[in-house]
Amino acid sequence: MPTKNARPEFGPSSATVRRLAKLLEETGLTEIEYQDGTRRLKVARGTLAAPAAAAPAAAPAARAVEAVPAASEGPPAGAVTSPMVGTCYLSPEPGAPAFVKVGDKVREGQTLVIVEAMKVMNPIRSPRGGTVASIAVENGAPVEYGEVLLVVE
Amino acid sequence: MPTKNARPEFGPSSATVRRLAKLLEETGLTEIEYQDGTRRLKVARGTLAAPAAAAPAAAPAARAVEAVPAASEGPPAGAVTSPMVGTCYLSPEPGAPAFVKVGDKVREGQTLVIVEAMKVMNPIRSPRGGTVASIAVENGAPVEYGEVLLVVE
Amino acid sequence: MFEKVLIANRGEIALRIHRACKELGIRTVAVHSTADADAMHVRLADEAVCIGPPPARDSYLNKAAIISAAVITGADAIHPGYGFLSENADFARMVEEHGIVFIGPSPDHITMMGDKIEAKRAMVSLGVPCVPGSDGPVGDLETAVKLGAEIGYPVLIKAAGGGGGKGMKVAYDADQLAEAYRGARAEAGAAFGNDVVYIEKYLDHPRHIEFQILADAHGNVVHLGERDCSLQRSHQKVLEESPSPALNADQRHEMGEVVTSALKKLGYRNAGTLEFLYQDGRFYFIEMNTRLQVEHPVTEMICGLDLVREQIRIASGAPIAYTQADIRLQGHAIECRVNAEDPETFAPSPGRIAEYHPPGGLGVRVDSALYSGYKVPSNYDSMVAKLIVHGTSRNECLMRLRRALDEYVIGGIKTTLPLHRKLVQTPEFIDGRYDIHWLERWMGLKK
Amino acid sequence: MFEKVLIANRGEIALRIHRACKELGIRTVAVHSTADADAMHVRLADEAVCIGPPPARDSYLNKAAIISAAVITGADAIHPGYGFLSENADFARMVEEHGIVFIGPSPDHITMMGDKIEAKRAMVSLGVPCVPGSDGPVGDLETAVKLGAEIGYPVLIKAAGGGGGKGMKVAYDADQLAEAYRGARAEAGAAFGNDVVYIEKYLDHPRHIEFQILADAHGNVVHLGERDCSLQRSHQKVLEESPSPALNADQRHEMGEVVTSALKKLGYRNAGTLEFLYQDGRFYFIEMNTRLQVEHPVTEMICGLDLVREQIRIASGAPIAYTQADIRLQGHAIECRVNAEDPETFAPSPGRIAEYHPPGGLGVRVDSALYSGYKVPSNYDSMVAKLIVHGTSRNECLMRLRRALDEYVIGGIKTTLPLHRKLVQTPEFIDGRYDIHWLERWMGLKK
Repeated sequence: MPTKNARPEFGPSSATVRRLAKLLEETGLTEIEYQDGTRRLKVARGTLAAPAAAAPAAAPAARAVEAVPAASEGPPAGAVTSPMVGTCYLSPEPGAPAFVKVGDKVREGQTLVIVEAMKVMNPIRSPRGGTVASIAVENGAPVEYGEVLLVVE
Repeated sequence: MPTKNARPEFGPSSATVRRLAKLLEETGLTEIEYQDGTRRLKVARGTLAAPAAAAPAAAPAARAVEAVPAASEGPPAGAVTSPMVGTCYLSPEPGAPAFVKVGDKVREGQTLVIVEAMKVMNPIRSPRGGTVASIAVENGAPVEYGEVLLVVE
Repeated sequence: MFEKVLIANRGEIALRIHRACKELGIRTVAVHSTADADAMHVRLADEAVCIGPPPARDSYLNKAAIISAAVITGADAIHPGYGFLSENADFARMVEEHGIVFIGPSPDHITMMGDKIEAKRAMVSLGVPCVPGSDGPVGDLETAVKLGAEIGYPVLIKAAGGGGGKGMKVAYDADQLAEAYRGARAEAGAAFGNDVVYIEKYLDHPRHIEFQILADAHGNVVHLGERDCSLQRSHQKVLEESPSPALNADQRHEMGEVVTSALKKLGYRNAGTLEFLYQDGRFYFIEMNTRLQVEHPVTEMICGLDLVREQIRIASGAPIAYTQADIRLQGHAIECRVNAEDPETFAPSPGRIAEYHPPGGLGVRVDSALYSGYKVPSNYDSMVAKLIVHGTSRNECLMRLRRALDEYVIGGIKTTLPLHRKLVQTPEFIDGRYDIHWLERWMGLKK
Repeated sequence: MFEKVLIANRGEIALRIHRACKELGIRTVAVHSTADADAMHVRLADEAVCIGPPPARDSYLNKAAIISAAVITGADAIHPGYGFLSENADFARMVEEHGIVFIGPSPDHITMMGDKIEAKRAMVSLGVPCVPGSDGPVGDLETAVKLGAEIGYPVLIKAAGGGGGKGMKVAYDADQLAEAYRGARAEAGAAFGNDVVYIEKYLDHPRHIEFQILADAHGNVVHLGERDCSLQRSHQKVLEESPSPALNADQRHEMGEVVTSALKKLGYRNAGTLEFLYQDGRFYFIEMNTRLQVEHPVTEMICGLDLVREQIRIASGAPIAYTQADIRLQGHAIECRVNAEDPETFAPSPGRIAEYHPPGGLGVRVDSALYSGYKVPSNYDSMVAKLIVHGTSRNECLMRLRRALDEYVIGGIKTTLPLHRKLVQTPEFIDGRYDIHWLERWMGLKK
């Protein structure tokens, strides 16, 4: 029964919690924290059998480049990840159109993006034929090893 | 029943807590934290299978007087425990027969042993009538607070 | 040297004493209440004796139980730590009567310093500066005026029978004296039915500075510099440092001479601390603590001595093995007291420790009996850890303290770590510009 | 001073460097392999960049990946730690070519000291004593006899083309020389088809003693005393101490002068260590490490300096702010290397840490990136913690070390803590009577 108070019930919606719990399961994550302005929601699941990893929660250290969970948890299906640290470019040169955009059909071996490392331009080629489902990085963004660049399904 | 105070009760609603607790169970989560502005609510449940108390196993320290588990675990039924630190004597004076022996019937208030502390002899009386089922200490042994002296059933 | 020492305390200080004993090759006996059966020092001690139920009066304040435990375990000496029975002259006397050494001063010195009026009288006679005042009732305004000029303004007129701020007036100069004097008498008369008043010097922005001394049974007395403990909330010290940002080497040396000479004349023995208010370049004795203090580690960090070890050595009859000239105070040290409390409301927060990860590395020391899985009992003091940091300069010490506070993880309960993290970023603390009122004002607890 | 430093390493040394940076107000970039995504320094660093998969050649030895990470994060400087790329001149040069400061010596000095023959030649020319020998083939017995008298017995006759102990004979006096010389030549000829032999002084019971130096870009060089690292197993240091129980103040001073003067002439910059064999009152240079060493904390504990801070300051161009006369070596320090290994078989023991409880209190320092729940990866070196203890005397240090070892709890994996607990009880270690062979003999690994 919904509460009838003037002030609405304080607490997250059950549906949202259920949805996030499912996502935890699906992704193998142990925690999801979400904040939007002053609203914040966090769900967590300790490892059920193993002891809850008492990870030192580095007190105030905010990270500019966040460690990518994908690196340790495995990237999503169809993901094309960066084989190196560098800077990712979506087009062959400034001002030129992007190599690919979402919805494009791509062939195996087709260049998707370029990662520049040590002043060398490394074309990142599609490992399979398919459709570009999403592009995860922005033009000129720094990328780390294992970071998801785009998804080809 | 709603509280009738001008100032509303401080604390989350029981219904919300119950709902989130149920959600924890349902989803297998260990924690839900929710914040909206300055209001925050967190519910958590420790690992179900009893947390492995990561107790520092004091490496080589052997103990002469072992901490009595009874103190923290609760003594067995019928146990008569020492109300003080001291030395326990089973008979009124050296060479004399013991106050009681296993199998003796005892009355409530009958002296069972003596605990000497600060040179004062403190008779330990039976809290109930019954039979001496066992004697847990030896004559002249040091005893600590809460240590089981004997069992009267 | 002793074979076996009984530790008549709990928590971090019991562990601290255990460590010093182990490093001297002395066996330890932990005594504990039923609430502390799982405590770290109980686990580490060579022997452990349960002495009573959780309430302190039945366990850690139970003199007979503690002495019985010493007798049945055959301990040579008892270290009382701080708090509990550490300044109880009766206990010290009982311990001695049982042929056991009390690791502390003589019962007579404990008694003397326990009586605040007697302590002040003794210190005045030994040449230690105290808060100047009338030393008795002031019966008329003329005497008040005369005293005002002698003592120096501001002065405080105080009801003899009073308390709680009633019948208390401050005069900032001679012009205000008449009004303050009459006002205090009138208020005192109305509030307590007794209009007798005293006059003493009023300190409106003092620091709390204390001197650590060590004295042996052979007449040797040394001081180990001062500690600045001005950061207080509700008269509880929150953070201590040494040296004080307010003193220079000359002031330290001068006051050090005064206190060592006084304690030499007094025939004092073992560790002790003289607490002063300090304002405008002058010291005013408040009281003497005849025991180890919570904040002793900041002194250890700058002088390199183990104060508990020194206490034990002195109690065993050994002479102090160095002179004042040998003592070198090096660098700067700060201690943060970490309490199991809400950092905003200061409501106690006992409970089970989930994650526990103390900071490490160069110049960082943690004195704490916490461990992951330990349950902080609700029966005792809320201080659960001391983070002590040393650096070659105050700035280096501060930078190190910040990074250590950032590394410290205590999960499962609330602690005052967030308060310390904020405190060490304030300009006033960074500059050392604080008095005993500053912290409460900064926290918004006081105007 | 730098704004942001990239830490090109992992484990405890990455955390060590992070701490020094934070205490200087410098932001940190952690680079890590996928195996180290949960590592302590990755969690604490201001920024973290994954640079490759677990194998070190693809991550921590991947020069391009590390430099790219520095470029994309805008780091001013790179600290290489020890191991990995710390003594790789190519890497140091590449870093500099990208306009980033390499926190270490010049690439040329790294190259010079990386070539053991070149290093020895340089040291001889700079007046540093090396193992005396024939410096070339010895073609006949007469020359051998002459050299034997010059060098002093015992001497070693060694096959030029050899290895593995073949073609190697010791002569303890002139009478044994002829037989040893002929035997070595015969064995060398048979084993390697080449009977050319050398002669050098044979050290049968040397200690490993090394000197720590700091040199800035302005020609200032100081030494911070020595470390005794003679306790080794399979050429791996197990426990280090400073000062060495074998040296006196005059020997320390004299050798300190030799090494500082040599490095001043060499124009060396940043931290460095000269390793010597020491026997019968004489030093023999073995090699120079042009980087921070694992055992640097024992030096820090006795000299009060933060060596990583000094490295960073020097790399930023700042001059060393003190002279040799200002450096005071105080007390005694010991470091135990704790490895994730079976303490009997030394089989690696990676895995998840269950309980983790480091020791605390006065004089105890732990440098470790372990935490409860951390998984020690199987891909890297097995050293997981360093326990460093300081005391005013060697005896105090030893007593403290014992109690700290007894407090240290690392659950879930096997570690070498039990080995250290036994080692610190042996009479030979207590008396400081050990050479580089003693530990293996004591462990029964060697006759």
